[in-house]
Amino acid sequence: MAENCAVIGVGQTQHDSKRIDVSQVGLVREAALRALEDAELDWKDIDALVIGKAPDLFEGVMMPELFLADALGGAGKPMLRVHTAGSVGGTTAIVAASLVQAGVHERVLTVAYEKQSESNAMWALSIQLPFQQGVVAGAGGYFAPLIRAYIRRANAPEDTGIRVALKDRLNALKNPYAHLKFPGITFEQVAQSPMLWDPIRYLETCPSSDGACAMVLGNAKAAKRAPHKSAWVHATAMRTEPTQFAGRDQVNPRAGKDCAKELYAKAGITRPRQDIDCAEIYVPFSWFEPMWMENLGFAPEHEGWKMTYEGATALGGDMPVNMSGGVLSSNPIGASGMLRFAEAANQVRGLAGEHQVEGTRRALGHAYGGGSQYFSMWIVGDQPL
Amino acid sequence: MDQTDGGVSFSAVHVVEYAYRRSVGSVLGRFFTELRDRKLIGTRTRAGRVLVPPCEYDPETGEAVDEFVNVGPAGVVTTWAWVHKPSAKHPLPRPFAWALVRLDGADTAMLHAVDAGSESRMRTGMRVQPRWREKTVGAIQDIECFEPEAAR
Amino acid sequence: MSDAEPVKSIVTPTRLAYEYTATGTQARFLDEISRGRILGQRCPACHKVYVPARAVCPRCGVATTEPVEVPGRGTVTTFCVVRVPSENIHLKLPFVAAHILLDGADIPFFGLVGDCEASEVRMGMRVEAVWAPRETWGPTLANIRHFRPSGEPDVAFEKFKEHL
Amino acid sequence: MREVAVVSFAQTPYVRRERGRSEVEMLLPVIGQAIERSGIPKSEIGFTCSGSSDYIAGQAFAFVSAVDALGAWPPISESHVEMDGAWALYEAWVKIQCGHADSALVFAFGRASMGTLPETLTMQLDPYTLQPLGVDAVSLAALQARALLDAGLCTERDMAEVAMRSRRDAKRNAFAQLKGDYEVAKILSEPHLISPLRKHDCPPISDGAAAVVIAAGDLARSKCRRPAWIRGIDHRIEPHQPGFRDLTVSPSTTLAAHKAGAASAPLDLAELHAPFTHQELILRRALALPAAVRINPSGGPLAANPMMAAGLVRIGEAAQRIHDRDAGRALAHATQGHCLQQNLVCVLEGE
Repeated sequence: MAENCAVIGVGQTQHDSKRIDVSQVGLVREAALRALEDAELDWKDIDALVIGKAPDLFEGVMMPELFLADALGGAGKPMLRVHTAGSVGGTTAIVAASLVQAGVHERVLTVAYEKQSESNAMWALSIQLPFQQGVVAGAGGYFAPLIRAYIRRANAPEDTGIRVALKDRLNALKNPYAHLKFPGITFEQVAQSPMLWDPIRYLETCPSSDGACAMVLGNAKAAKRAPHKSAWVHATAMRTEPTQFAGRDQVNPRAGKDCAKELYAKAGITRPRQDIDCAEIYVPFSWFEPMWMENLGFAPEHEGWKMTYEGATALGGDMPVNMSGGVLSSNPIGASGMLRFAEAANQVRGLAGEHQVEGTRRALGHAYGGGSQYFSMWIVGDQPL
Repeated sequence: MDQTDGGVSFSAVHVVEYAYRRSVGSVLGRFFTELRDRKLIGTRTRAGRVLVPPCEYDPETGEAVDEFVNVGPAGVVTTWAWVHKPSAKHPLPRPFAWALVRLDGADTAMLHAVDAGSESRMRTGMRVQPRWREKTVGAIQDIECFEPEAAR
Repeated sequence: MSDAEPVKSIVTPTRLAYEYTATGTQARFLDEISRGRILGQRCPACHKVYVPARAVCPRCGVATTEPVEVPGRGTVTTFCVVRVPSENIHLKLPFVAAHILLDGADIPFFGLVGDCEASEVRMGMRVEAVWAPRETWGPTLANIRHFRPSGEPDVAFEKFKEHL
Repeated sequence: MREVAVVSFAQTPYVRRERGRSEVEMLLPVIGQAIERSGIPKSEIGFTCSGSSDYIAGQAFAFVSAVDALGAWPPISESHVEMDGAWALYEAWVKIQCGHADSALVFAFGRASMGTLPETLTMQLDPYTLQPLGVDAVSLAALQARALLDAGLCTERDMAEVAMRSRRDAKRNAFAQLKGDYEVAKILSEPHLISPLRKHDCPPISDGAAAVVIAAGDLARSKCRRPAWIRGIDHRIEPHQPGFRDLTVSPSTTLAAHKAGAASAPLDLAELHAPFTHQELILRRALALPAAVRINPSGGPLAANPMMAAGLVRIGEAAQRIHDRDAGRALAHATQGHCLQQNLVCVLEGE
C-alpha cells in the first residue's frame, strides 16, 4: 500500500536571536525557497503544504498558517498545520511524509518555523493560569529537576553535561546556519558559565532563536527526477503519554522507548548503535544527550553518559550525535524538530557539508516535546528500504 | 466565589497581554515607510496585478514580487459593513463602516475603516480618500480611516 | 521625513481577557485550601492519590472519585536551584523549586523550599509546609508560602525513586 | 486507496457557557462514547488525532492537557492539528491510507466562551495590515454578505430563511444550542447587528466537544452495521487577504468537492459548515447542490458552533444519518479562517 517517500530538497534559514531583517513571511520563504532550489523545483510543482510551529502565542497570531499559506505558494492547494509542542517540527515532517506514502500527493512542501523575537519565549511559556500550579521558570525550571534525578540514578559524573555542551558547540562552528557560535570554546568556559537552573549552566542551555526549516518530500517518481541524491524515509513513529501521572518516569519516558522500538522494527534495525550511522536528536539542555542515548536504546540504562565520556557521540566517534550543533546551538522551537529530521536527511544525502559523517547510510532524526511526553522520530537511508 | 448546587465555584479573569514587535521585511517595510510619508504604494506581480497592501509574493503563485507602484491615495469601496456599536478595539469610537477599498491604480482592495457619519452615506462604488493621522509612525494606522472623497 | 530610517518593524499591543472558572474538583481543592487543608483525589482504577486533586486520572483516563486529605509534610524527591531572573518571577534569587511527595500522595507536588540555604536542600530531605498567616488565606495555592526542612531524618532514595 | 469509514460519532450538548467542567472533563464522556459505539477496544485503536486552538483557551499548549482524557497508557501514536477537527480526521485518514493504522480516534474541542470570540478571531488575521486595525470576525463576514447582496446573488430574505430553517431543524437535535420557530418577516424586522448582518445571521458562541472513530475495510464492516464510507476527502485554501479574493464565490470548496468526487452520484444531504447565513448560500452554489439535497438537518453551525469542532461535527452528523439509514450519500463540509478561506469536503456513503 504505502509508497516510498524521499527527501528531495532541504532548506533552512540563518538562525539568529532576532531576524529583524525579515517578516514571518520572509522567514518561511527563505527556508522554503532554499528547499525548492535544492530540489530544482518551483512553487507550482508542489501539491500540498504542511506547516508546523509551536504555540501561536509566540508570534501573537492565531493559526498563522492561514496568512502564510499563499506566501508559500499554497493558493488552491491543501494545507495542514501541525502543533505537537516541541516535537512539532518532527511530527510535521512525518505528516508530510504520510501524504506521499499514502499516495495522496507526489510532492509535498513542509515548513516549520518560529519567530520567537516577536515576543519573549520565557513569557509565553510561564504565563500563570488561574487555579493551577505555576511553571516557575520556563523550560529550564521544568527540566532541571529531571536532570538532577538522572544524575542521581545513573550516578553520572557531574561534568557529563559540560562535555556534551562543549562537543555540540564545537560542532556548531562547522554549521554555517547555526545561531550560537563560540570560536575556540573550552571546557573551562562551559564549566564556569553561570548556573541558571542548577544543575543546568548557561552554556549547557539552548538559545531562543528565529528560524525556519523546509523540506520537499516526494515519491519515487519525484525522487528519480531530483537533481541531488535523495534521503529515503525508512520508518517514522510517534508516541504520546500524559504529562503527569502517579509513578510516571519522566527521566526515561516509556513513550520515547516505545517510539524507538516501533521505529527500529519498521526500519529493520536490530542493533541501533551498529545499524545507525549517526543521530541528530533533540537536546535542549546538554544532559538530555545521555538521557536520550538510554531512551533510544543506544546505551544500557544508566550508561548513556559513558558514550559522551568515551567520545562515541563526537564527530569521529562510533555514534556521532548532533553533528549540526543541535538544539543547543539553534532553537527556533517550532522548527527545531524539523531541523533534526533535515540534518539526518542531509547526512544520508552526503550534503551535510563540514559536519558530514563520511559514509552515512542510515541516520536517525528525533524530536520531543511537552513534559518529555511527545516523541517523533524517523530513520532515513541512502537507498529505499 | 459563589455558591451553586451546594458546591463552591471560583472565577478569575486571565489576561493574555503582550506588545508584539514585528519585523516587517523589505516590502512591507517600504509600504510602512511610505505611509509615514502619507503615500500609498503597491507591488506589481509578474502577471501585472497590482497588490495593495503590497506583498513580497504573488498570492496566486508564490512567485517573488519586488516591483513597486504608486497607488491612490483615493479609491473605490468594493464592499462595506456598518458597525452600529463600535467595540473598544475598533479604530473609531463612533458608528463607522469597515470597507474594502480598491485604491486607484490597484487591482486588489485593502481593508480599512470609513468615517461616513451615517450608514445612509455609504454605498458600494463610492469614492473615498484617506484621512491621515497628525503624527505618522509607519504603520497601517497612519491612515486614521478613509472618508468620502471631497467633491471635486 | 523621507530621510528618516526606513521602517523595519511595527509594535502591536494585544490584550485578550479570558474568564476562567474553576471546575468542580478544582473548586473543592481551592475551597479546602482556603481552610488550610490539602485535598487529593484517588483514582478508582489504579488507586493512586493525586495532589492537588484532579478530576481525571491521566494514566487510566477515568474520573477520580474519592477525596483524600493529605498533610503538608513530605519528602523532596528532586529539585533545581533557580538562579535566573524572569519576567514572571518575583522571588529573591536563588530559590529552590522542588518536587515534594506529600505523605499519602502518589505524585509529587510542586513547591518552593525556604528557611535554609539552597545548598542544604537534597533529594530525600523531609519538609513541611509553611502557611501564610491564617487571616490572609484565600482559595489559592499561595496559602502555602513554601516548604521548610522539618528536621526528620532523610528518606532513602530507594523509597521515592518512583516519584521523581 | 483503502476503504475507510466513519464508524461512530459522539458529541456534547452545546452550551453558551460550560462552567463546571474543564476541557478534559468535557472530552472524557465523549471520547468514551465514541470508542464504545465503535466497538473497537481502546487498546486496539491505532492512531489518535485532535484539533483545537491555543487562542480559544488563552494558553500555550492548551491541547496537551486533553491527552489526560485519553488514558494514554501505554503511550499512544498521537498527533494534533491547530485546526478544526475535520482536518484532524483528514490526517487520521491519511495515516490509515499509509497502512500505519487500521483505525483512529479523532476529537476536537473548544470553550470559546472563556474569551470574547470575535476579538479572539482578530488574532487570526495578517498581523501587519489587518490585525492592528482590530477588525473582528463578524465585521469581515458582513463585508462578504454585502458583496453577495450587491452582486444580486442573494437577498436578506434568503439569509433569514437559512436562519429560520436551521433553528427549526435544530429542534430535532438534542445537542443543538439555538433552536425554535422563527418567522422570516420577524427576523427581517429586527435591526442589523453589523449591517447587513442581523443577529440571526450569526452563529451562537458554543462550548463543546466531539469525537469520531474511523476504521478501514473489514474492521469497519465487522464493527458497524452500516459504516459511513469516506468516498472522497479533500481540502483547499485561498489567499488570506479578504480584498485579494472574490468574496462571493468559494473556488476552494468547488475544487475540494471536485477532488472528493462529490458530483459522481446524487447526494441526499449536505452538512455545511457555514457559520453565517450568507455563507451557506455561497457554499450551495460552490457545490452546485440541487434543491432536493437536504441542508444541515442537524441545524448546522447556526444552531451550535463549537469553534475547532464544528467542522468535525458536520462529518459526524452526516455519518450518523448514514448509520441510521436516514441517508445513502452525504456531503460534509468544514471551513476555517475568515470568509471561508479554507474548505474541506468529505463525501460519505452507505452500502
